[in-house]
Amino acid sequence: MLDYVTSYLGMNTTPGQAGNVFWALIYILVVFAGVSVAVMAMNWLERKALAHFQIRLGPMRVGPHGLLQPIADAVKLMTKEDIIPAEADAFVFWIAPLIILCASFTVYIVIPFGPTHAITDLNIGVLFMLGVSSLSVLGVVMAGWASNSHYPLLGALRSSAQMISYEVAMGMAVVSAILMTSLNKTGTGTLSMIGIVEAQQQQQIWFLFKFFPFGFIAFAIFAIAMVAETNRAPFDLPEAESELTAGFHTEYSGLRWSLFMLGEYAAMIAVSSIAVTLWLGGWLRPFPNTLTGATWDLVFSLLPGFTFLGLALIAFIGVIRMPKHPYFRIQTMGLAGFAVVLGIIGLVLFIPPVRDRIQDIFWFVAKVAVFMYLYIWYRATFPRYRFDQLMRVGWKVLLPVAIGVLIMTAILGVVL
Amino acid sequence: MIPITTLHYLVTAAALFVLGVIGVLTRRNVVIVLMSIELILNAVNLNLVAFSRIWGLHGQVFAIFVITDAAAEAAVGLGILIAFFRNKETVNVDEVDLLKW
Amino acid sequence: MADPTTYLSHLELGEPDKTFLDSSELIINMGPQHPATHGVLRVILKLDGEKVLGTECVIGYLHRGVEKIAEHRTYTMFNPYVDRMDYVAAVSNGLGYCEAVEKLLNIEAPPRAKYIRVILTELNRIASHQLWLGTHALDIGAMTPLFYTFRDREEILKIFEKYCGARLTTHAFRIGGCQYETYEGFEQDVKKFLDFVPPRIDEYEELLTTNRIWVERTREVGKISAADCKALGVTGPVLRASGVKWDIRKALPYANYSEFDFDIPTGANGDTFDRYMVRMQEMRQSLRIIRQAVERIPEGPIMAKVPKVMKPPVGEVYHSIEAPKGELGYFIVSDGSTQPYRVRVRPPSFVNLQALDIMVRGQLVADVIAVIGTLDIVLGEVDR
Amino acid sequence: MAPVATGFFFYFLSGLTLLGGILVITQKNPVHSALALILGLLSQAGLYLMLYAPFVAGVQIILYAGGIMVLFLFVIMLVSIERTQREEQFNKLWLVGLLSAGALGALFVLVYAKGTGLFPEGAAPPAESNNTQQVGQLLYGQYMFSFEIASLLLLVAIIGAVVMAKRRT
Repeated sequence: MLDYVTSYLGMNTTPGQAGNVFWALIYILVVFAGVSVAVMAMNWLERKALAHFQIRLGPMRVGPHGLLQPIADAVKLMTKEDIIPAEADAFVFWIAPLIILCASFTVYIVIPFGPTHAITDLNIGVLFMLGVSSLSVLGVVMAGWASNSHYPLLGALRSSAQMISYEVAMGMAVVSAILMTSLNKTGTGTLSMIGIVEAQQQQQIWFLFKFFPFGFIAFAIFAIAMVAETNRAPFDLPEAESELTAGFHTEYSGLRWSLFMLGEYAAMIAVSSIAVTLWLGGWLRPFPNTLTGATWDLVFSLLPGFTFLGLALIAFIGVIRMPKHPYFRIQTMGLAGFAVVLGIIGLVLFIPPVRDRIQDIFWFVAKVAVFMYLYIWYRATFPRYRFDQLMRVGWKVLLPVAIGVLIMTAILGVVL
Repeated sequence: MIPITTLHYLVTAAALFVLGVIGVLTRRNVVIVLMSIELILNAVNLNLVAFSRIWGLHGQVFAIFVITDAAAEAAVGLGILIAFFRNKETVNVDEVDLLKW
Repeated sequence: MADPTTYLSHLELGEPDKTFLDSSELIINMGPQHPATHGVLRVILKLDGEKVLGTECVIGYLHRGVEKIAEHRTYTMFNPYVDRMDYVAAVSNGLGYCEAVEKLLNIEAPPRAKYIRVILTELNRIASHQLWLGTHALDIGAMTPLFYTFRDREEILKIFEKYCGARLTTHAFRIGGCQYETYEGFEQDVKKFLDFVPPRIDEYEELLTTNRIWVERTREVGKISAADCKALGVTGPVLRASGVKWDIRKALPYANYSEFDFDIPTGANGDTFDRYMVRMQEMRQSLRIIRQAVERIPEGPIMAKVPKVMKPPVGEVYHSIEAPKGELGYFIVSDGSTQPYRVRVRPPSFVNLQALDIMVRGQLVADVIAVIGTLDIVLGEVDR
Repeated sequence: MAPVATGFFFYFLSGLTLLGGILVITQKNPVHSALALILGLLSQAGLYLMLYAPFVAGVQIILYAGGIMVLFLFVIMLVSIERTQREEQFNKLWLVGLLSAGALGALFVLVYAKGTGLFPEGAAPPAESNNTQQVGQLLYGQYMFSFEIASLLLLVAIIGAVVMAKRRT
């Protein structure tokens, strides 16, 4: 068994490419579990960060600093009565959240967390991811239609129109990044997600800074379009609480509703991962070219461990600041235990073999986390667009700019 | 198990084609007729791609053209459908018996 | 409940734009349980796609018969009830009622009481506008201002609580003056608040005034002309945003507003953005008034000589004040007994709500929300 | 990478494709038909992947399932379906239709039975790793003219659809 594991660890390809079904299955399970946990963490983080933006405390009751709140929520949602409206089309109503969920989770097949840390590497990776993530529109449309109610129908029409519109600008921005991958000696680009990151490694530049400012503009267009694509503030008008109560999932409750939420957050993480892969160098650590040498490699490879130790430190400070009241004893102990776990993870990350294999994932996740924070930040800052304004931004601003950037990238690629 | 040959794919495509033809000929709802046409186009695509495994990539290129064509056909067909529905409040093909409106 | 279409049948609705399907008219019940109708307002919308063809407000879900109750209560007993109408601006309601009865009894509150009244009323105006701003911004999708405004409104409510023991339905004033002398440190508290709040108002403006999305969502939305405002009897910030310089504090001064120096902010376009700006400036003007009042507050009695049993002479009186939402008028008919013969309230929210239909016709569903927010209605006052 | 468990996946996916096709033509509710069609299209994309045509598979998912079918669903929602569901679903030609379809099927059977030699097996499958590049080179090289015509066709379709759906005043 151990031999099998170590023999695999020496491999330098993804399990999907190697045709290794067993390891692919393990990867799928790990990614599925990891994303689910990330969604829960994101849920807690969003409520916490948003609360602090808004001079509130956020969840504080369930577990220390509300750390167990997502679990409590999940249990609550699972035990709620499962309501299907009498007039609804039961089958479509039932399948719509599953479609959204499947669409947003299938994207993870091609997302590379590291040079070998991907379930598989399709040579149409980007196309696959765009296509699969566009399937969630179907789920939205069906949820709205199946509810057989006005608000969901309006929400679904809005939502699908919005997602389709922004997909166009998104696709254009992606194409300009793919064009950049072809700027090598052979002149052939790639659609493979791993290939795109390797192209950035070869060209020694993140595509964000390539042909400055064009790479950056394309990235910005993608970053805006992906917020619209995932129906988040300030483009959250399909779910506009004050207008359409909850948009296409107004009639959903309990577990089905939580599936929508799971799908939404998973899609947020997925599109952020795509942005990171295409423009921010994927798993590459910062400054892989300028700060080279064994020393810098060591410094950067130690950072994951230090990050977790830092988190453990924060948790310990939280323990110290806990009220010294008997009521809080269990909470204090729990937080201390959490801090210890974080600390142990941090220490484990210092072990050289673990360190080497884990730091790609660490940098990737760190970059994605920045996007997750941006999502929360947007939500705390911006009012909501109106539908016609949203369409105008999508078609009359983002799309022409994206096409312009694409043409400029092509010209610069030929000239330079 | 018998190895999967091109013929297997062709049989699937043929069955799909026949299903599409049945749909086009027997259904009254225009939307479903249009969907049956999509089935037929897909059967053709499957054939083209299956042959491309033997004869080179030209089949795949043609499949892409067929998909383009399907998109155009769907857009125009559904446009006509909406115009028709607006005037006659029905989506049944056999009520499309006037050459004007 | 009757078919919603019957409500709309008497309205002259615009024809649907027949560029798409004929059958695209959609009738939607917005409310009474809806997150953005500020309580229990029910708006029946007739939509063509997302375009609003017509609206019909259904009110009365919060009707408690306040005016009828007045006929069975003595003048003094009725005083707390008025707080329950516009519960966001309870102090203003109390001021209007007390002054109306004082007019009927032909007595006048002593100067110190008038100063206290002005300070509390203006504080209440700021609180009301803060609550309006928070909920309005939330309707348009900006979550954060809500919490900022509630944080700062808390300071005002603390002053109220220290003064009269209640935070929302204060019952701060009595007929003939005020019941309570100001507490120890009242002036310091108010002065501290005066220094504390201007940067906070700047903070709200920082979040919204220059925010592109906010400006796009509010400019040219829910426009109403000055002529329409006058025709419908719309008052308050809505009227002023349309460019009419009408403020009862200046036009028909009551209490001792004539002694203070302040401006009446007006807008030009009468759109939602102008109403927003007018209210923001009104908060600053209120601060000016409070500052002057706190500096000049005289010593002396706080209660005029009022008979133990109030039996106003036979007659009628109409007295109106500038409440945060517009002209709040009390029409009281006395038959010489201890109870009013009839009390009629002219609630600003109710009158302003009429403008909703004019303001949203031809606009989008999202604008209905913005307009309901910008009208600043309180259903307790609309339904009474 | 060679496909694993080819037999299983072929029968599974083509079974799903045909199931989708059958459901499309038998369902009463057009939305259910559209759902079935989506199922068929997606499993067909899987078949394309097994045929070493990943690019076509991607286009199938993004254009067919993500684009065309959303259009279909939109239109189904816009035209009211309650009435059409209660009506007779099949027209009077169903016997003729079945017969001609049967004849067509018989023709297929005949051709495939006789013409097995037309489909030689064992030809080397095209390299999958640069499938996209090769398709692209064909599209922008040999089939340049057809490609432009296709884009013109799409343009005409856009204009046509808009003109059709817009009410003549």
